Amino acid sequence: MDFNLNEEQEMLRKMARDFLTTESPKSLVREMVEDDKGHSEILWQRMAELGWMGLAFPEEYGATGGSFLDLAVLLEEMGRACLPGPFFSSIVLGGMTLMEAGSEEQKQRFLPLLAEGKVILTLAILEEDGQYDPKSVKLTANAEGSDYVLHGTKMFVPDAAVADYIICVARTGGSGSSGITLFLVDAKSQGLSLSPFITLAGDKQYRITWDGVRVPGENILGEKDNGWIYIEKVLQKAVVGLCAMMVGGAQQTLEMTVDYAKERKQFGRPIGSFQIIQHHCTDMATDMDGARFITYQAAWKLSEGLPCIKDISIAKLWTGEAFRRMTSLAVQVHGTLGWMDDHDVPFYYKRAKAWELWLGGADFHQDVVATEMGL
Amino acid sequence: MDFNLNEEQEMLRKMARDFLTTESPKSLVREMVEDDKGHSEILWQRMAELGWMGLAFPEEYGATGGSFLDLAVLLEEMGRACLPGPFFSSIVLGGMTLMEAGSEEQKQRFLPLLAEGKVILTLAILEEDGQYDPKSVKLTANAEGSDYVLHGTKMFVPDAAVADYIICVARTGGSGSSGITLFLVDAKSQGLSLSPFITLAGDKQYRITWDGVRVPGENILGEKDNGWIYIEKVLQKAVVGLCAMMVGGAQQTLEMTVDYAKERKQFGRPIGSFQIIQHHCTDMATDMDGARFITYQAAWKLSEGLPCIKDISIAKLWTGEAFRRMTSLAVQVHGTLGWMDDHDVPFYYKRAKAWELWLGGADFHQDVVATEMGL
Amino acid sequence: MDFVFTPEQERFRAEIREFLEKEIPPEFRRKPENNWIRGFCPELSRKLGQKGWIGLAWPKKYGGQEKSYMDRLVLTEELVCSGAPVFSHWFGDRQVGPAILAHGTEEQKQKFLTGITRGEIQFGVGMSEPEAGSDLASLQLRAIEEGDHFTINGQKVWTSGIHNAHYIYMVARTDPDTPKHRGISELVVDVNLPGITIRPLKDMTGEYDLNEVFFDNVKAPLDSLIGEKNHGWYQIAEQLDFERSGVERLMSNYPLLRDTVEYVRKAGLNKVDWIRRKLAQLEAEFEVGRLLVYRVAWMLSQGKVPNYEAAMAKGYGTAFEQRLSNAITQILGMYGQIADDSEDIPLIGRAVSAYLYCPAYTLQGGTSEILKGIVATRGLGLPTK
Amino acid sequence: MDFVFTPEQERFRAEIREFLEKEIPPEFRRKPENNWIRGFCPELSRKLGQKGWIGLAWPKKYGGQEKSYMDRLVLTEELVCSGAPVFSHWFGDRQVGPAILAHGTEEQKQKFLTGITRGEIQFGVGMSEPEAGSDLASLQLRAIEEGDHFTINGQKVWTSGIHNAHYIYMVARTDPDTPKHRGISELVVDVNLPGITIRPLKDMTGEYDLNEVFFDNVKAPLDSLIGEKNHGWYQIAEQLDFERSGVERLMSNYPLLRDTVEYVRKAGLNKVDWIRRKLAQLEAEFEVGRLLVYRVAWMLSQGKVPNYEAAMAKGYGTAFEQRLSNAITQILGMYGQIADDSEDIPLIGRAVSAYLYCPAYTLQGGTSEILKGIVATRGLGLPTK
Repeated sequence: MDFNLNEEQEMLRKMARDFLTTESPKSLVREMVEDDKGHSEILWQRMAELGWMGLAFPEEYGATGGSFLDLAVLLEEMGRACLPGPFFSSIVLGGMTLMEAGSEEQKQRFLPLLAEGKVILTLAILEEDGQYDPKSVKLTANAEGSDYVLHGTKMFVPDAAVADYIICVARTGGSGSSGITLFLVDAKSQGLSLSPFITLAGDKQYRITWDGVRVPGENILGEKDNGWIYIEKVLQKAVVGLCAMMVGGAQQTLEMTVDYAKERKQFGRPIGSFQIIQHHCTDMATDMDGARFITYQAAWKLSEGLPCIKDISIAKLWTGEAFRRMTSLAVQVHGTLGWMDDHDVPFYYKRAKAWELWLGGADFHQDVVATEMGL
Repeated sequence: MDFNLNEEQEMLRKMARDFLTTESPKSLVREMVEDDKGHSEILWQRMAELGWMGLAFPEEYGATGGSFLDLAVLLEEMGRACLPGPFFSSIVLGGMTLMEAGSEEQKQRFLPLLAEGKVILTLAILEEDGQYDPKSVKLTANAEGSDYVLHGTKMFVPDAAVADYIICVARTGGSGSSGITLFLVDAKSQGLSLSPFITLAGDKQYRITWDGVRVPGENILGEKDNGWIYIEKVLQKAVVGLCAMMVGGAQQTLEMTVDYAKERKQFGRPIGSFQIIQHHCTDMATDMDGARFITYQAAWKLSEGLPCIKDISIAKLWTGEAFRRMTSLAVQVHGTLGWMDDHDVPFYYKRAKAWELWLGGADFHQDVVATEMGL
Repeated sequence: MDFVFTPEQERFRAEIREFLEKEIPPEFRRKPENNWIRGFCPELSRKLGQKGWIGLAWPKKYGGQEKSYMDRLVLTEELVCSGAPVFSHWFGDRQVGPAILAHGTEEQKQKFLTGITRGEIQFGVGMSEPEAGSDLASLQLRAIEEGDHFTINGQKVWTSGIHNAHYIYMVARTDPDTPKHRGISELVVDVNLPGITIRPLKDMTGEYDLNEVFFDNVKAPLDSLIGEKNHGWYQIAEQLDFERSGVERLMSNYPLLRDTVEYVRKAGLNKVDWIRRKLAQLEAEFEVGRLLVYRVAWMLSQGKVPNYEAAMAKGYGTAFEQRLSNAITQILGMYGQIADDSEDIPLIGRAVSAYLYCPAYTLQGGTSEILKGIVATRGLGLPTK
Repeated sequence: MDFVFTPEQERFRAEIREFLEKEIPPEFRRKPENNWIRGFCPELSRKLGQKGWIGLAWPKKYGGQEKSYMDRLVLTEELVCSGAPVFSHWFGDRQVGPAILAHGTEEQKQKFLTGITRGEIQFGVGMSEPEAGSDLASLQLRAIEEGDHFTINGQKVWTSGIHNAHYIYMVARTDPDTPKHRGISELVVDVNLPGITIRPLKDMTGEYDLNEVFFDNVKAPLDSLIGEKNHGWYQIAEQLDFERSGVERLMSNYPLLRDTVEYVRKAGLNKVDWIRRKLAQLEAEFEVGRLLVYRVAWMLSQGKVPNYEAAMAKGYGTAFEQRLSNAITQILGMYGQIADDSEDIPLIGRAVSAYLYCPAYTLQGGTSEILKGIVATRGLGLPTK
């Protein structure tokens, strides 16, 4: 048992925190919320230069060969900084799918570009019902010669407007989890049109209409009709990655709030000396430590290749609720100041709710946990 | 709109409180917990003399002709006093069933005795699965000549050892809610055997085995095969009556706790001056007022004959949880003192949990509310 | 005991509904949540004034109807639940009018109450200052009597409703030399006086409900004072109870709950067990809150002054509203984080708006922490030290 | 980072399980909850002592094994989860031993630690007094040094484990004239000394775990003192962390959770959605609590002193145990209020026992209110005034 990160991970964390503090300040986050695409190419290239894009891909693809846990450390700092842009979409959702499902040739071709930040990916899973359920995949891909033609709608696709390729989870037959195939689709393909959502947290998500989008058969990722097994694995990593981002956001929320409680005076004393404010802060700290350890446990187990489906769902279940509870208390302790748009607290309040709902809410993960318990 | 009881009800409340304070002190409650049957005949007769047994039955049966709301006021004080004995079983469960289902002749015969406290009734609904669901009624009553013979098991029957008659909900055919018939059974009938449960709150409940119990056909209450409709109505009254008892118990819990918080000193000041103890007490008071009003609303509507199925289930849902939360906080504020057997707090802590589970827990009543909402 | 409205009250309710059905401009119907505080529509206020529906319980000589506070409850419930944009008269009707009625001069009553009941005067409310939030009595803004006027200097913050207002109802320090509770007065000041600067503040919903207000040597006539000078702290307690006790503290998001139930039914989600239970639980909590709110109105109608009861109702109601908006985003899943005002999106983004607005509920008009202390000390008699 | 036990630790766990499988007397297996504090079985303690499994982390010269606190965690987890009746050595192993190890004389260590590790000495713990609960430093029981002994007068209450104990580990006022924190000392006193009267107290479960202890001119030798005289307040903080940090604060009812899952599955209730969700939620909360507890053991194993971390783990764990027992009564419905120890009753009344015991968790060893203050001030650095 060891609750500590190793020395390299601590260095990575420190470097990431320093870099993001100066290069992704809240002013940039705010600007990117307002921005149509929410993507700063300068920042993107600087992160690529630091090797972050390739951190968790194998060295043979021009990457760093770090572990998933290393990536989680980085994601934690990104969550703390509310980093805008497509890192999660491209590297976690897209890159991990490529790693899981791609052929050696596909990996050779795309992973180096991904690691250099020269190609941006995203992953289109959800449809109208918003459920992470293979039965909900209805977008059809019909073979025409050696090509496939895609018809349907994908919802909530993150960062699609800046993606060069969209990995599309399509139905090539059957129903349920069989008959699903993954296609790597050029985002400039004809028949593919994006319409942006206005999101709670200001991140970029799109409805994508696929109106006869033609994709060469060679762009299938992994085994035809058997694509859902890759998605299951990618979702596991994505969930833990998102938990790591929440842990980072939660840590910053806690620190801001405790600092404010120490400084702000009412009734002639710091509000942090009032028993109920102390209890609010303790509740936040308990949520924080719980979220951190349960997330680290899942990330470490994933990194080590240990079975951890239940651990992952517990991490999401707990961390999603904990981060949200913490941000509510953060506003409460800050008072109306913390409700104002120019304060930092709302960044976290909004992300906590969005991330609680992403990649399966409490209902979804409770069900996974129950099933894993044999219920 | 009027949140007040009327003058007679206030007088009834005061009289009941005074009487129960002296006649049903905690020493008696404790004695009755230890007692096999949990019934004090002296107390019973004194209550009968006060007219409490007949409070809510019509005057033509030698009773007082009060409203259901009057009865609720009385039940509230009984809950406050943790009154032992079969009042709820005999008057609410038994008496109300007789009123709903009995023929004029049956009422003429039994209600006066009930009102004088000379006959004690109880009601046997539940079976092995513990569910208030007509499908769960499996105890069979087969016609033999003009008699019926009952076979099966009833569970959790309150105060059966002191009851003169047991109203048994039996299956005479069909399934679900049709084919259910109510029988008024002499508790001394052959083939009927009781086995007591040890209960959380020290009240008396029994498993009753019916091994060929012969009941004359004239002892059927209400229409044959159509007995469940009476039970539905009786359960509505019973639920509200139980809520009233919880309101009384909750009020006493709140008062004890606030008093203790004012008296008990730690760190050189009354613990009630600590912010978190104040918040605990405020949370209790809020639960209290909510429980009181939501219960009164249901009792008043029932009394007035207004439709109130949803109100009743909301009352049980809220009051059950509220009383339980309050008793947990009561122990917490009292400290270990409140956990000790010789303190009064445990009486309420135990009853709150038992009563939360009686007559449908949160799961049951949430479902009723959802259905009433059209869900 | 009686838990229904009278037939007259039910007729009144029907009349209000019919009126609102016709008179609420369509642009306010789409998103009815919080329109009592966000919906600015002086035309509607004037029409309501013509109906006699502002200052309903006030004396007839000031344009009131001398109706009971239970009648007013019926009215406010309908206004809040229908999403009527009544903000331009809300503060006047809810708290400023009662404050003037209790402590104002006859002249002030004639001027302001009549203006309020006509729907012609809008008030901003200026309580908090940067260093005086929960500890309101430490406020520093000064209004110093000098000859025929008060000279006002200082700053208010989180000032609500000021940007369209004619007057600001505020508390100020009129005697800087006495202990903090004893030098405070209530004032009503014309917002167009020279020296007043208003700076709108954007909140996390993206709207500009709140403001900073700066007073730079503002000279307000002496009749700006409401009640007794230096006695404001003791006067405002009641006004705060009015501010806290309304149905809007529980029902700002009632339309969202109602429409979510409808959406769930239509979308066939009503057989999803956890959704059923979550909505049933919210309904139960709502009904309990309704009675806590009704109790306060009933007390007022009996001539009793609510005390801890208003604090309890607000504390309960605002916590409920937060659970409500949180639960509804969860029921909507991925759609619970989409804010598009589009028919393709369930509830057209209203759940997101509600979730972003709701943190303010447990802060404004007394934080939940302050309110719980009020219930404990005023209501339960717990000692302060 | 590493979230599994080493192969050695897993082998150790297996060895413990095998031992306990054989050695736990059958009468303790039926109801394993809380046996660490209710199960009195000196024979088992002596057998565990023979295995070297008491004082596992202590120096070998006192009968310890010099193993790590992570190894001890494995051991205590197995003891608690199996329902082993280990009360007769629990306090010695958990807190009295560490207190003596930290502050005792060599002679005291030889005597007590050796006795503890052999499973031969049982301690009661005497902290609270009638007027000194959360405010422990206001304790009044006096132990006045007079010649070759302390003369002890006063009363302890809620004294745990005393009725079978050989010694009472206690705090007493040794200097009545200095401010309250500065005149307190730690003592270990033979309970058989003349003048000690023990009165068992029945709690709401119907058991007699706690006691009042009266001291009437008890003369205890000077070597009853642990550590420095009048320095006890500063010495006990660490001992309290040991008291608070164990797995028993989270896992006293773990067998009940495990067996409820099994019962639900067998009874076919596993497809009842709300029961599934309730159990899944409890499992998640349990797993989080497990890590909070493990963190403390891991810190100890690293030679770090837990501080707010123990308070946090206890606060979280005990609140969880209350939610757990409450939820399980709800899952059992009407059976959740039946206490019969009968095979006809699901879980043979264990849910009722758990529900009746659980209020004590958030009181004993520091109330949750005190613990939250510790996390806030010691852990987060919030000011005390």
